[in-house]
Amino acid sequence: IEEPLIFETGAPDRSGVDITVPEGENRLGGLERRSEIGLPGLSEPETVRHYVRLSRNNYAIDTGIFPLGSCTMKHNPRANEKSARLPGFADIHPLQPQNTVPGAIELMETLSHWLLTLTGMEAVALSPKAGAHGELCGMMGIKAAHEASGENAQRRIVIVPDSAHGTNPATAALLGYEVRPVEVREDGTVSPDAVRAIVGPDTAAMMLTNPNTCGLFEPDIIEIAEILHEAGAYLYCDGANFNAIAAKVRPGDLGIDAMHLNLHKTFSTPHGGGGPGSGPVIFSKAIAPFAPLPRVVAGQDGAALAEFADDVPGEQPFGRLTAFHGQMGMFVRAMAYMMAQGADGMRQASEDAVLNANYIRARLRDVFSQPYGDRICMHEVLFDDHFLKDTGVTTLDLAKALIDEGFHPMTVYFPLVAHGAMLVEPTESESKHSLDQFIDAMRALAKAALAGETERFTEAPRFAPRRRLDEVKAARHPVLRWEPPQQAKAAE
Amino acid sequence: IEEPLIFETGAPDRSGVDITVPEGENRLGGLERRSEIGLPGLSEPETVRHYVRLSRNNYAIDTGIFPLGSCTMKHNPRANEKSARLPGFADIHPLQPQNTVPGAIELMETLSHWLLTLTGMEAVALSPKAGAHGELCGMMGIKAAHEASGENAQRRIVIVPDSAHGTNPATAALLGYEVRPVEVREDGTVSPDAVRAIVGPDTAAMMLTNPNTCGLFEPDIIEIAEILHEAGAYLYCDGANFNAIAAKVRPGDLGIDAMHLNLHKTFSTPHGGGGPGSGPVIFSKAIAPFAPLPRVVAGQDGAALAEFADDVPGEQPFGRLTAFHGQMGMFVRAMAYMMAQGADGMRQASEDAVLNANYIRARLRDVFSQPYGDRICMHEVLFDDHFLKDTGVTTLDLAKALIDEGFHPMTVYFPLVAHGAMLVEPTESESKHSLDQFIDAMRALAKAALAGETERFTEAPRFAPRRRLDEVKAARHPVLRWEPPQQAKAAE
Amino acid sequence: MRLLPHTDADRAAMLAAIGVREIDDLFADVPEAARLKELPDLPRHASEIELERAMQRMADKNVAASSVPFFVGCGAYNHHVPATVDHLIQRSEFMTAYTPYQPEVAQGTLQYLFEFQTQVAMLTGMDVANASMYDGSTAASEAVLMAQRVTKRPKAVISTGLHPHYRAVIETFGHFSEHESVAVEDDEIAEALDDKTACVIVQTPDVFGRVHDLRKLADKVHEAGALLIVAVTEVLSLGALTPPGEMGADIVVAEGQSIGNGLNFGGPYLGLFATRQKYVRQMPGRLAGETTDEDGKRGFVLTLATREQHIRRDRATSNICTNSGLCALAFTIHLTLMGESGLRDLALANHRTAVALADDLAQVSGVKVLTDQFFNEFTIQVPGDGAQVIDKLADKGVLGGVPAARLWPDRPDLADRIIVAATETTTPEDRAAYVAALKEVLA
Amino acid sequence: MRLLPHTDADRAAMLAAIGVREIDDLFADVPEAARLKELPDLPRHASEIELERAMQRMADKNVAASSVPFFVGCGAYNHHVPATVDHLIQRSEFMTAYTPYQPEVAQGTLQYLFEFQTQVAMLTGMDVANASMYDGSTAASEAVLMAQRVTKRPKAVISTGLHPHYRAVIETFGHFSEHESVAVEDDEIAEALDDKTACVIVQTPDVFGRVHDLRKLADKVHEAGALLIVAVTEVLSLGALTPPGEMGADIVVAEGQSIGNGLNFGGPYLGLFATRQKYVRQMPGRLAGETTDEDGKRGFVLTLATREQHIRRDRATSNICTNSGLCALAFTIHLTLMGESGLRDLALANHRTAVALADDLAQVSGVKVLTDQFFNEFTIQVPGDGAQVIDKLADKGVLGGVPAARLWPDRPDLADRIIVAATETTTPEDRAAYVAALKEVLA
Repeated sequence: IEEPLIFETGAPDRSGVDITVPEGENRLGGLERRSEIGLPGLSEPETVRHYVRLSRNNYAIDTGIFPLGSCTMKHNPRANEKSARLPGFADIHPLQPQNTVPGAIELMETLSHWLLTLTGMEAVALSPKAGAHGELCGMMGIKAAHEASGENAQRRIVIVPDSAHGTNPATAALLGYEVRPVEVREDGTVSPDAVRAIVGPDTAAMMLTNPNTCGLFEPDIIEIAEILHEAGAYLYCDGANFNAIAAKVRPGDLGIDAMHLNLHKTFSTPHGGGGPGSGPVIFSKAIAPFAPLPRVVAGQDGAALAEFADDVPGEQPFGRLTAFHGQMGMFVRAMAYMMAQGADGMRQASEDAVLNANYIRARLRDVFSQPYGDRICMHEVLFDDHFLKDTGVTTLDLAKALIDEGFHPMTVYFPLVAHGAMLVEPTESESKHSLDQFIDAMRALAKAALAGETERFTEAPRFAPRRRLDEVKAARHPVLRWEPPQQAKAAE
Repeated sequence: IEEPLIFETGAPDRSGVDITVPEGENRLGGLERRSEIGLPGLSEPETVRHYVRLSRNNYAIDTGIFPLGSCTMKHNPRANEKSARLPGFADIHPLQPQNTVPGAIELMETLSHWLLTLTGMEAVALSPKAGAHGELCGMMGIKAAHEASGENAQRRIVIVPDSAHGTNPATAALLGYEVRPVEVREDGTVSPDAVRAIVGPDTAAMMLTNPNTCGLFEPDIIEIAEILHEAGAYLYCDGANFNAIAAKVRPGDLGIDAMHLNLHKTFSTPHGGGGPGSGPVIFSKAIAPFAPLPRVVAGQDGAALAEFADDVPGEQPFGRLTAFHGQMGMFVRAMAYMMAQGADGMRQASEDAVLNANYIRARLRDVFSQPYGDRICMHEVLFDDHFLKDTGVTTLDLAKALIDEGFHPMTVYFPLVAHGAMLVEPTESESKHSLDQFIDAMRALAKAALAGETERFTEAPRFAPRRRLDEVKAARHPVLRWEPPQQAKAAE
Repeated sequence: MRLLPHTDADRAAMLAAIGVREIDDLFADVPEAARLKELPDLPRHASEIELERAMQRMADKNVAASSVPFFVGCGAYNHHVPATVDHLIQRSEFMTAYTPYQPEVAQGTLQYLFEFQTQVAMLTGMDVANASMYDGSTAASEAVLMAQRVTKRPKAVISTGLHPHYRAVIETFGHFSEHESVAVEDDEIAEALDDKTACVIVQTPDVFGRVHDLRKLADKVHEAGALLIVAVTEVLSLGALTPPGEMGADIVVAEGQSIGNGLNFGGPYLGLFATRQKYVRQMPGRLAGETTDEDGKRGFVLTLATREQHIRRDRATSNICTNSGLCALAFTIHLTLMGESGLRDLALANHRTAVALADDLAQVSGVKVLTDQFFNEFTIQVPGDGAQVIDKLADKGVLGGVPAARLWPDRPDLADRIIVAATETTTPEDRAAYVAALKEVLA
Repeated sequence: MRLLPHTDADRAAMLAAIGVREIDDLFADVPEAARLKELPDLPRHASEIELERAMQRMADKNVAASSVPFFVGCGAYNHHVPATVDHLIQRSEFMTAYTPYQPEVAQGTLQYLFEFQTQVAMLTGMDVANASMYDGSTAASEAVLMAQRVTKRPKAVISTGLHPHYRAVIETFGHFSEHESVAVEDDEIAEALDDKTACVIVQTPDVFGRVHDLRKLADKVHEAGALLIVAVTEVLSLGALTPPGEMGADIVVAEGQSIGNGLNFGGPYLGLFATRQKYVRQMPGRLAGETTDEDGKRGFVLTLATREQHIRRDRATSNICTNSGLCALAFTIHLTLMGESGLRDLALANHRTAVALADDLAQVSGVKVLTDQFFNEFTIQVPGDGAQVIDKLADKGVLGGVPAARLWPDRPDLADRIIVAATETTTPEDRAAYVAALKEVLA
């Protein structure tokens, strides 16, 4: 049975809530809503069934592996959800007096301590609402530092390797910077010489991902950081891949000046079908004084939240990134995850994440091609479509065929530096049994492709809630909302 | 991907829990377990995925209608679940001092009050753990009354109509009674004359379901009760179908002496794939003094739980049916449901339940045959397989074909009084939209059967997690547990 | 009203389709005199906020186990349930599913029941287990009825170490089903055996906490042609103790609440029932079994239904038609999470904590620990009335155990006994609080 | 460790398959000097009991809104969320799903986003809405950036009635993206308009609770060639008030927390963003759109991705690559449950309760209610320092609102103001408690 839209089954006079409306007068200044809103109502049983049925059309971590490179999708412990729902965290207001929420501030302080200890950095801004927001925050901190030193006007360039996430250039552009790409060398990493060649007094910063989007640790990152610092520029690190190195390597030891951490990736707060995320940013000593507000600071009676510049004398906070204090719900979940894992568990998790990626590499290397040769990788392994040449099967076809085998596709066509890229990140959550199932499916598909079973790919997916969807049509004639039948007709 | 058994992927040294074991000595009297248990362990991520995947092979109310006659499957409000999980209910021990649990006793007292008001009866036993347990309880009460009057030895017969649930004769037999069937008359109900013909000084009781299992209200129940009472016997009523009449008719006004109520049906506590249920029993004045312990009684400082005969002076409680006080978790849920619905909501629910069944009847009557003619029914409607004659399609085939249409089958081959019975109970939770979908599927199937599309039925289900399963094989060579491979081999 | 989907327009359209004028036309079979003219004298429907307030108000009056130092046991235990368990059992497809009579769309339920049965069999050391029963006490009573069917003998010999509620349930069922039962001290069991004896039922650890080696007893029972039924009210003990199956039990019944299930003021709980292969067709309750479908794929079904009431009616092995499905699911999920190593760790943590508590309490002047060998529960003797001590402790915010008088009001010889339990949730601070409060109460 | 599936045997087998000796061989690319030899100085892994205790300990130190008479608002509101909502958003397939980039296996997410977009458009009275943003404040800032893209003008005129946090966010983004912004009183907006003005941003009900008729302003803004951005921090007000879309707004941004989402100490929240059809390709954020699959069946995809960073990189409309998916789900479920009639009832219940509260507080000697026309929030003037009054009320167990000094520490002229909110959760007893406590504090 196909599940209709709520607008197709709901009725305005049906409701899944019972509300008692008190008697009394209205003081709405003559602005009472007079028009129909048009909202459909469903009873409680209908509502539950609608969303349960919709949900069953989704793939999720709880139903299978997400071998998604660069988008760490790991298990989400339910103890985290339970903690986040404690009334003492879930049911407190951001503007109630601070002395009525000391436990909340303590949790933020504890989280800050853990993040700084794990990264070896100087300061942390908890408020960014997601990774991209964190990038903005980090780059704003860098720009603020240049403003403070009076060099902002001259430093207009941000160096971004061509393997970077799209958010990196978008972030730099949003801040008015010019993006200057740097090509990766043959082994998939950035060479210090290439950086040295383009860095100059006009350079504000370089944005680097490490481990990079090819799944490789940038071996020369310390030297690159030195080159930048010597030129008066800063190194921003995209922290999307911190899952490979947490409790193994500290970004602070690599010369990084600012880096965001995705709580919804590395620290296991649920992805939620696209959010909410949380992207705290850590700063080096050079940038720390410019970190935005609010911020947890040591106070006389324990920690306090500094909300205005007067609360942090001697520092130059660059402003505010969002209303209130950040994603408390994610802070609790991330903290619960970190406490559950501990230093030992997080280190083991990084090791297992890297182990899993290399195991997939080792068991697929005889069939799948790798753009930079068969070499050790970090927590994700990159394949390209070289081995599919002349089969008539594309990377996208292979991804869709994987759906028919019961798996979510890997990340495809990213990073752009590899042709027909397939980036696979299993994470430490996957058992050997699960990895073997995935590997077997991948091998079977590769063999089918090479054996010329083209239809199995071009026709895929056949066993999903939908066959391939027409994205071109959707973009060319965007239908972004439901319209009542007569209006829809009139609009045609 | 097929989901393996936990024994096939688990390992004894893997665990999804972390336990801190204190140092210290053991005092187990030399009875330490020395053998391997053989239990497999899964990590937390594997465990979650295993059970989520298993669950997806189930049909449930939240995924679709359960048109199951005689097994009221209605919507389960989540507010009930939330209430049942309040620590003040979920996290209290049945043997902690009563003055540390006054709110729990208050809830039981409130529930008793609502049940007695709804039914117009004299006393209630909350402790029965399910409907069948409630039947035992009710019949024990009746037997206890006969014992008290000295007539037990002579009253060995329990009259049970042939349309009754199987639990009825099983219950009577368990208590040492001889079961005497009474045939239903042509209109599907019990005639007073038939009862009069077999009732006598050897009759202990009659067990009647009302509305009966044909979905009909027994129109002569008051007269039947009088016949029984005149003969010194009692009337037990199977309360499985109370959903048709709650807040419309009071069993106490019909002459009933004992009746169980299925909290998990009428009052919406979840069915849970087969339990836990809860089957409180209500008693008439004649049986009330024999109601079992524990029981909520009025005390000096509010209500109290009477646990021993000394706590209820002047009464003759017949004993104890279970450890502790009954299904508190279900009491809370049922109470939450009743408070949410209120007297008005429960009455409307009964009306809507009856309306829905009759709507299905009205929209299927031109195609489906009815054993007792087309007449109004209560909350469920009974069809038979007369209309399938010579099609080669059986009631079972039709049920399995319904699975392929996305619906759970109706109850089939019950009651036994109708040939190839199909008993359909939609409940009040179903919207008209949902009923229409079900009706359309039923009509389409009937037409296909009459059009000779036999394969669509005999091959069904084709779109379920499994095709038809071999139940004969399962019963003939029962495999009731997993065995390690070598043992399994040795056993062959 | 939020639970009812129909609008008035829907109702009118449906009445028209049926061909009646008003809803009461559909209630025509109900005798006029019996139709309620007015609503029952109960409140009208409430909003969810009102409902939550009413529930919260009642709940707040109760002292939750996790909110105080807590030592109450005797058949129900305060254990930690991982968040994963409660999340998973609330999956719509588990919680709102029906009994798996249509196996093709109930493989989720059937597979976990099959796994559950296997785990229970392993844990008890028996061959087979059923898909669960209402609770430990009713399982015990069903075990006695089963032994009577197997042996065709009428008498049950009950150990006085059996939880008195369990005994009461067996006696109630025995009385009404016209069987016999006799309760005797453990050392008199052998004498009580005769050719009318269907079974002996004993508990270990018993209601006082004592652990028992049952091997010799089993031999005697078997010599007498009877069955040995072993009841376990703290299922977690099977992670640390020799299982009844290795000591000669013919039927093992247990309360499974300790694994995966909360205290819930006594219910819902989870009856475990395991026996020897040869008795399987006499076993009550539901059973999931393995089979294959038309395509030859492995699948699971409810099986041996010919024992059951809906087929066999008055010749059924029991009238039961429910199991504790969702509680069994919680049990099997928690046990799967733990696995062999986690279960053993958890059992040992319980035992060690109880040993430490016993040693603590033994230091309190006037208190005597009566149980030498136990799992996570033991009996102490206090100067004076145990029930009063417990009440005074409760006033001080310590729930110190079950006074024997709560279970045996007719046994003055036990009036100074308290049965005390500790679990993995008991902290050193909890133990210290108990000692301090007990000293004050006894001072 | 419970979150990690590998046994040591697994690890050994996998290392062997890879062909390395030990795990650190896989970290060979990390400069030797940067490899941590020891574990970070943080605690080791904890059991779930330990974790829960630590969390509970911190949580218990905070005063939960539902535990006291509660009147705090200013952009986040204490509403009741039906149990159904939280249950459904925790469905594994919603909560643990990825961004729906693979639409064939993400129809659940995509369909609810499409429904959500439609609901938001209806509610705001606009043509189209996106699939949500981080929160109201970042949505406001994105709206300003969008207006600057649309008009190719640099200046934003900000009403002083806009929540000061929102204004701060806009100013921060404006500063770093090298745009201009100016804050003016409402009656000076017309004067501030010039040919550099990209947009005017106003809030209704504004941060003090006042409701505004924006029709005349809209005309002036449009005459000046600028866009009118309307911010709504209490989305529930749209159930009772004329929507911005009917008053000439070009972009409506709102904080959606009030529907379906808890207070959460400020996050995660839900940014709503709606605009006119003609601006759709300049709109930031994700969009779900309808299309068909190869079999012609209706389905949904993320669309207009060419605006987005992962395609367009430095020419993207925004760097955003997250929405508030799960919060949007909670919103759309709650709004679906309510429907037209439930939403209107809930809005009215809020308003009537706030009116009653205003009348109650006006009776307190020395207190002046400054807001005549409001939805569920208004401003009072107290004798003396508002922040001190709030602190003293808190000591008495009443959280009485937001002192203006909390938002404008640099505005001594507002020091005696308190912004007070009421919702459907406010009982008559709560109102009475506020009045009583306030009298004592001011006495």
